[in-house]
Amino acid sequence: MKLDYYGLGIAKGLMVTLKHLFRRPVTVQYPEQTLNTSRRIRGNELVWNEEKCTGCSTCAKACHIGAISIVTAPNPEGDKYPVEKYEIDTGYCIMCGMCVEVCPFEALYMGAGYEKAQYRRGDLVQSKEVMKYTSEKYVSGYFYPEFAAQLPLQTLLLEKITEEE
Amino acid sequence: MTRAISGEELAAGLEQRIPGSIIGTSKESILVNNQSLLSLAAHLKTEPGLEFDFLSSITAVDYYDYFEVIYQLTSLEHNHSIVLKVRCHDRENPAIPSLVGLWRGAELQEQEIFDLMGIRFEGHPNMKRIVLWEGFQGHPQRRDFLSW
Amino acid sequence: MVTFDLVFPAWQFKGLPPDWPGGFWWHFIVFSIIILAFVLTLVIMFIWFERRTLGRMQARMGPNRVGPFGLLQAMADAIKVMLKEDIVPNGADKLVHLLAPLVAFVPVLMVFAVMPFQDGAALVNLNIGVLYVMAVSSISTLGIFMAGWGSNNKYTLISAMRDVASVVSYEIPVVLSLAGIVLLAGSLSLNDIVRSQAQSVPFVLLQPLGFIVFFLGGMAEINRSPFDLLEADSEIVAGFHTEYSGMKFALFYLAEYAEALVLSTLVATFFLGGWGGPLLPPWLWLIVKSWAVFFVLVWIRATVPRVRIDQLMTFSWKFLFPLALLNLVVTAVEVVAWPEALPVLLIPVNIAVGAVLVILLSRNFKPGGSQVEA
Amino acid sequence: MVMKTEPLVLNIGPAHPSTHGVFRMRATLDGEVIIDVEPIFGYLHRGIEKLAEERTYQQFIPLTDRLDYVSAMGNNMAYCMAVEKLAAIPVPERAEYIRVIMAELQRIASHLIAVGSFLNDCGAFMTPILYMVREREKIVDLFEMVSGQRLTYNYMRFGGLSQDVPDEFLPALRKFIDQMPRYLDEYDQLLKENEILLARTKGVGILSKETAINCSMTGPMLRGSGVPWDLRKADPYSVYSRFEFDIPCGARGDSYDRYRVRVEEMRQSVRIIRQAMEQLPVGPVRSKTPVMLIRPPAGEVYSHVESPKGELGFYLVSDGSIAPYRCHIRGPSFINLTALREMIVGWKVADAIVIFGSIDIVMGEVDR
Repeated sequence: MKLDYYGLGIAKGLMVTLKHLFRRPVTVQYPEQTLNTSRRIRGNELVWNEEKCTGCSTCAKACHIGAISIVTAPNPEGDKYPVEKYEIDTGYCIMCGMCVEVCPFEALYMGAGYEKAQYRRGDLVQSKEVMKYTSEKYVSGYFYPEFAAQLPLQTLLLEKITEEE
Repeated sequence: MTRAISGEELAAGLEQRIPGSIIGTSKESILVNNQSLLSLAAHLKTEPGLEFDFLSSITAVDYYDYFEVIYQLTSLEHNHSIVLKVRCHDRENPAIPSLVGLWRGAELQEQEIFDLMGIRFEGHPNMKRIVLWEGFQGHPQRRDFLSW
Repeated sequence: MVTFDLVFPAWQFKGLPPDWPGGFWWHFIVFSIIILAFVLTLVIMFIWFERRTLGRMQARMGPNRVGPFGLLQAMADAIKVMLKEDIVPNGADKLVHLLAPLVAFVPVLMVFAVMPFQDGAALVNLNIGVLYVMAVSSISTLGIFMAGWGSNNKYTLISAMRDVASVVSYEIPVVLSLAGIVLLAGSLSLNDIVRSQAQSVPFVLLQPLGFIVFFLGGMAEINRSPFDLLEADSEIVAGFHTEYSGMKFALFYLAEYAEALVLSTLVATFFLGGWGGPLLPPWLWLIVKSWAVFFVLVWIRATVPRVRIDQLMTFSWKFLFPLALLNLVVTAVEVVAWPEALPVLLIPVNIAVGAVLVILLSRNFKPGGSQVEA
Repeated sequence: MVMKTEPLVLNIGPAHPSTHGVFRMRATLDGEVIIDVEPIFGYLHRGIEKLAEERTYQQFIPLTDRLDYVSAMGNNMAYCMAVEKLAAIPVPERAEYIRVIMAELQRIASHLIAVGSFLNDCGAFMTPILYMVREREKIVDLFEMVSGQRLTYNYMRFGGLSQDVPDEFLPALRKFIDQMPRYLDEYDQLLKENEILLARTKGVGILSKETAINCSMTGPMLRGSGVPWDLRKADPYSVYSRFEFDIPCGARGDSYDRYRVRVEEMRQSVRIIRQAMEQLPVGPVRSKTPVMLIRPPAGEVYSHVESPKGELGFYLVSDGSIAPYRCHIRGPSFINLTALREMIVGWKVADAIVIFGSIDIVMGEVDR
């Protein structure tokens, strides 16, 4: 006769939950505490480098949603076309990063910000003034290792919880 | 490694058992006559040495002139596979026999093809739209369906 | 010291002198207020405690935004719930739908009428207290059934049916398990039961089997996990209160936790010595013991999955019911054969008998179920 | 006297806590017993196959993330492999290894969700799923590190990966795979032998071997029924043939077996990752392929991988242009629903939820 099924399995489970009562919770209290995001984060903004952009619209072609609209002057100035309008509708954008990947002149970067929610859909359209690259701008290292090196290391839950055996 | 049986090799044997069933072969597939699809599939499923007991996937492709329905068959026992193709030239009211009786795995996939491609599978127990609603006009997976 | 007695009666209050003008009514009013305050405060504390403890057991924090440690969370929820729209579904039986939360909540409150907070300090010291508790507490089922029926929803109906089935089955083992206590204490009055425990040992040691049956059966009756079939959120959405919102929902929520409070205080009273205990004032002992019982309820809820309706029935009829009967027989034999036996001797005997019976009866357990031929 | 009773038609879904998305079951009940059930879906149909025809090959990669969104890496890999087979694009060795690591991590993440929500469906109040989501969070952190996003990774490209893994990835991964078996043991301790769980799942929703094969079930469903069919062994793709691992199988094909198969698969995945890390070569991660447009030769290809849910296949037809002529996706979740009726009928409502949970579907893949 096998002595089984009299509640030992439940008791084992109860021990696990009891053990967790004395462990630290893993919750992060978001607005007060923030974690460092990945160095390659694809945040919901893009950063556009006016000096480097030649107006070739490769990014617009790579975008499968058609969220990038770009209008350049008809005549080139030197070796580039002056960009008159450069807009990304982040309401449509799915942050796939294809535009950044294909840019042959390294003029478009993902932004590292992720708090870009707006109250109106129209406000989601990022114009070239908003996106313009400055040295202070917090730029993600997606496809740009030199930017990645400047960002802080990502906080990993893996390292945050250290439970001794 | 799953061995892909070459179409020619298989067709040679099949032609003797069910004459006139195969109208074309390629390196990995056999193109089957519409009428003899059921008997040929039953043969493939039960014949010792072949025993294609597992129907991986059914697809339909719209080539404008005809629809092609593609069956990916695998044998779990012998670990080999073959591709079966059937063509359907009628664009207005395309229909081919259903394989639900042999492989029940075909049930939802045939229903989906009917929904998106408009090919009617004769003998299917529940031939109605599956992902789109009843009353939807047209079949969106056809090449001539205008998406917007 | 009359005023002090009136304000904090539970400290020293033993009932006003019978010659006091309108003595009974004063007693009635004072204890009604005490019971209301006791139930409402403790229920709110229990809600907070359950959410915090569950949170910590599940590696998260639980409510911690409103007030210190989230203590005011229940208040905030109450305010939110009161401001919500009261929705009555189309086709609902309006009167039944309206009455259901009240019928579910009021009996739970009524149970406390016989609960002794201290020696003799109860609204009424009924000499049939145990019967009263059992009778009154099962009325809530009616409220739940009314909610299920009156909501005009299939999920609520299934939930109501499940509840009636489970309460009808579990009432029997629960009452039988209390019979052992009554035999040992020689009285049906709750106060006498506590007093006899204060004289010997808590009955959990003398009646381990009765304790198990009462605790598990009680959990099933108040629909705590793992017997929370009637609000099984993964199966029937929210069960009987699917169609309730606003204040009516709040009453159901309150009733649910008040029932948990009833179970904890009853277990504390019947098995853990009630108000008896050294050092601390007696009413605090009652709260501490109830709290400990409630912690076990929360702990179990955090761990186990839910049983199925037929397994719920099987558990009652094939496990708890025979156990309760055997327990009654064993206790009766002990009381008749060795009326003067010392607890020291009876404790190991009873625990051994209990363990053997539990293990033997667990042979009935069969994993899985049977498919019904369609 | 004969009591006249009527069956009750109960709509479970599309907005129901345990239908894992917008799935709907129209169940006919006799009391608590289900006498008929009809699955109804399409609430999340986005026409991904049609969208593929209107996009270039590259532009479709981000959309594959949205198929089975709890295993986006696996979908990326399946699609990229199909295109590589079609256009004969070579993949560097290091990329193959990293792909395998990602796919196996993703398998663990997906199974964690599957097991967690299955146990949640059994009624264990949120505890198992919260523990498992905690582990998944660590995996998602790793994915975020390499790809920059936490759910829709868009990490693989034709001929390799979009970028090499950062330097801090491998130490973190090693730490994770050292921790993981311990946590798996803890989850087993939590519920593996729990009597109530055994009562709820053992022998419930039995799917026989023959039915499983006939209904084209794949993945843990098929293996739970005792058929040791795993494409990683049966038809080794990528570099899977170089690793040593077992195929866990169930005996009876009940819900408990499927749950156990998933847990054991997680252990095997940890094993594979450990071996892959040891063998990981250095070198490029992307072969010379155009970033924007590729034009595969006309032809057709069927390529399948073992995704966490089962056999995920891509059938691509190329006409030599920049966009696929036809892209068919064999979603394992979709086809695993074939035997739903057979498994559920005759069981009670509570069992139906458990059985449904043990199938582990993701609506993004069912409706596509």
